[in-house]
Parts: sequence; structure tokens; C-alpha cells
Amino acid sequence: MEILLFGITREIVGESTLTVEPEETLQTVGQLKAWLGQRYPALQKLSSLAVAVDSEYADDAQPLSPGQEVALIPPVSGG
Amino acid sequence: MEILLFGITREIVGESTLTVEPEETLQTVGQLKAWLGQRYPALQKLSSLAVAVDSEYADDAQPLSPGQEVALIPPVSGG
Amino acid sequence: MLVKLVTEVDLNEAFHYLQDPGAGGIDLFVGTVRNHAHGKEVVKLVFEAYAPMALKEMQKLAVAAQQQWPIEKLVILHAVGEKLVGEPVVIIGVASAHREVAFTACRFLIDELKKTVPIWKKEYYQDNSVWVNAHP
Amino acid sequence: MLVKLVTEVDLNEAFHYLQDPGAGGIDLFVGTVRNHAHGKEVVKLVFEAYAPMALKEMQKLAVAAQQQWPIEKLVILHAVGEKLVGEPVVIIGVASAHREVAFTACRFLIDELKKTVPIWKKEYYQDNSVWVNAHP
Repeated sequence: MEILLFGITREIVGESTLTVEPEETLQTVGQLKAWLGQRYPALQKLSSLAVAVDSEYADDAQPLSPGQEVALIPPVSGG
Repeated sequence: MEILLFGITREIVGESTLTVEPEETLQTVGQLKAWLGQRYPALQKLSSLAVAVDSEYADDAQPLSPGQEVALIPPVSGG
Repeated sequence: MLVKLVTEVDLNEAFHYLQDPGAGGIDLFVGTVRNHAHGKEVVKLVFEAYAPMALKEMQKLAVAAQQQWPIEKLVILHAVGEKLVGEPVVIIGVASAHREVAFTACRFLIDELKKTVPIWKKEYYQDNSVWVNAHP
Repeated sequence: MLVKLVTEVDLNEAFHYLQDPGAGGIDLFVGTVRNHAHGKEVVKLVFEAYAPMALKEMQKLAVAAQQQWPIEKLVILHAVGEKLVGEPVVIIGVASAHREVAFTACRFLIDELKKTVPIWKKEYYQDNSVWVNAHP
């Protein structure tokens, strides 16, 4: 699974895309967030961290499946 | 005394300036309005009629004197 | 402040005047000629102003806004003469550090302009014409 | 509706799109780069967007506004890339028969855009830079 990264999450991870190997068996958005938080503790210090699946905000219960476009959404600051 | 006329007051009087002869002895804005209302009854049918003296709104008690710029201000509708 | 009566109001002139290093938000209100009013089709409008007094009254409104809110820059442009459907007739612009002030002051200025500034609008319909607001 | 991410937001493009025979009032909000933030001097901003989602979210806001108010035309333009002090970064525009709707909907759109649209702003000061809102 590829995770698109923007803004401060891109800087924390150091890349604009993060590859999650299938053997991590992350089945929900919530599991993905927990996994990311462990690997990148700096993500836990953000004011908020949302996940988008196929460019829609997703809640923690949403299942992940191959072929989806997944992105991390740190606190937005447009306008 | 010359009275500047705009909008519907210009159309009611039929001219853009109305000359009031000195012998009319109009001493206040209120007297001017009463005199105008008698001469041009259509002015009395307006939603409102204000008078400006030297390009400031004037109340009925304000004295009139030679050399002032006097104007009739029918209901405004800018914007 | 930039306060003018003009034959053509110019949005770019307003915006360039309002751009300011201290401004984070600029609100611009543009009044345009609508194709209907009071249930009738409008063909055109004609605006007439008592120019020196209209400028004075617009300047008073600008000062009142600047006293009430922290405004960086402020524009009031009003057209005189004939205006066709869709054309702009008035532009109010306020630049402020924060957008709340820009919106609030802009709204104040257009609302007050319509109440006090000696400018008159004649609406032309297919069959007749009327000085707006003149009669009850 | 006209909803776009662009490298340069264009006020004339917004205004020409908004001009409409049924509109009496157009409100345009222009967000510009301010020279100070959080007590520090700002040198420039850089905007980054998750483009497909940002467009979707902006379109959702446009639809929400159109469902709430009688809007003739609506524009949301947001810049990406580097922007200097004084430059415009976002333009929201609403054309409506009456000005109340234009002001209210314009305010709603900029307020909501700042909450939900995935666009990120990095502020560059003399000595460092910060992703705005990232940390508590």
C-alpha cells in the first residue's frame, strides 16, 4: 500500500510517498494510524492527523483494501 | 437664492436649478421646504425630501443666508 | 482611502490600491445592474450624483469605518451615468489584517452608502422609467 | 461554479465569471500574504495541496452554499506554490440577486475552506519556517 504524504507529514517521513508492505496486515484506517504513530512518533505530536481514502476523509473504522488511494492529512491551513 | 435639483426633484421642477427671489424672504430650511411644497405639490408626495446647505444635510431650523449652496435631496438610491 | 465618483468603476484599480503588506484579507463588494426589479424587466440604469456632497458623505463613511475597525486600506468607487445589465456600478473594498474586519466593514459601508450618499438611480423598463425609492 | 487550483489566482477571471444578469451583488474575498504572523515577520508562504481531494472538498463547499442560499454564480480559486507578501492566494466570489446572500455565502465559503480543504501553508520567517497549524 502506498500512502501519499503532504506538508509536515512529508517532512517527518522524509518522502512524499510511504510504502507499507502487505505483511504489515493493516486492515483499517485506525490500524494504519497506530502503525504510523509507532514508526514516526513525530506524527503523534501534530494537532491532528486525518486519513483520506480515495480522496475522502475516512474514520478509524474504515477498512483498507488494495487499489485505494490513501493519504495522510495533517492539520490544513489553506486560505 | 439658487437651489440645486437632482433626480426626481429636477424632473418635478423641470430644471436643474431653481431661482428663489429675495423678496420671498425664506429664512430657514423649514420655510424653504414649505414654500417649495406649495409651489410644487408633487414634492410633497415623495417618500422624503431633505435639504443640503453647503453640501451637508440641514435640519428645518437651519438659517439660510446668501452665498450658501443649497440643494434638494430626494430619497437617495445609490449602490 | 480611495473615494471617487467615476464613469466606469475599475475592479483592478480597487484591488491594486487595497493590496497591502499588513493585509491578510480583502473584501470587495461589487454592485451590478440586475435584469429585474420590482417584478419588472430592467433595461438599464442611470445614476446621477450631487458630486461634492456625495464625495463628502462617502468620505464620512470611510472615516466612520476606520474609527470602528482596524482597517489597512479602504476603497469606495461609485459610477455615474448610464449602466447596462451586468455592469458594475459600485465597488467597496476593505483590506485588513483579519478577514472578519474586512467583511464587517465592507458590509457596513455598502449598507450606509445606500442610506445617506446623495446618488440617485433611475430604472428604465421596457415601457417606462422610475426614480428608485422616490415614492412610498 | 468555477473551482480551481492555480499557480496565480486571477481577480479578473473571477469577476468576469461572476457577472450575471440576475446578480445585483457580488462579494469577492481575496486572501493575501501578510507580512507578519504569530508576532514574527513573514518573508513568503508556500502552499501545497492534495489536488484531487482539495478540488473535491472545494466543490462540496460550493454545493453546500448553493443548497443553502439563492446563488447565481460562485467562484473558488486557490493558489499553490510560493507567494510573496501582498500577493493574493485565495479568491472566493459569490454573485446573488441580493447582497446579503453574497456576503453571507462568501464568508461561509472562506471559513469552511480553512477548516476542511487539504491545502497546507508553510510560513517562512527570516530565520526559520513553520507549517501553519501543524502543532498545538
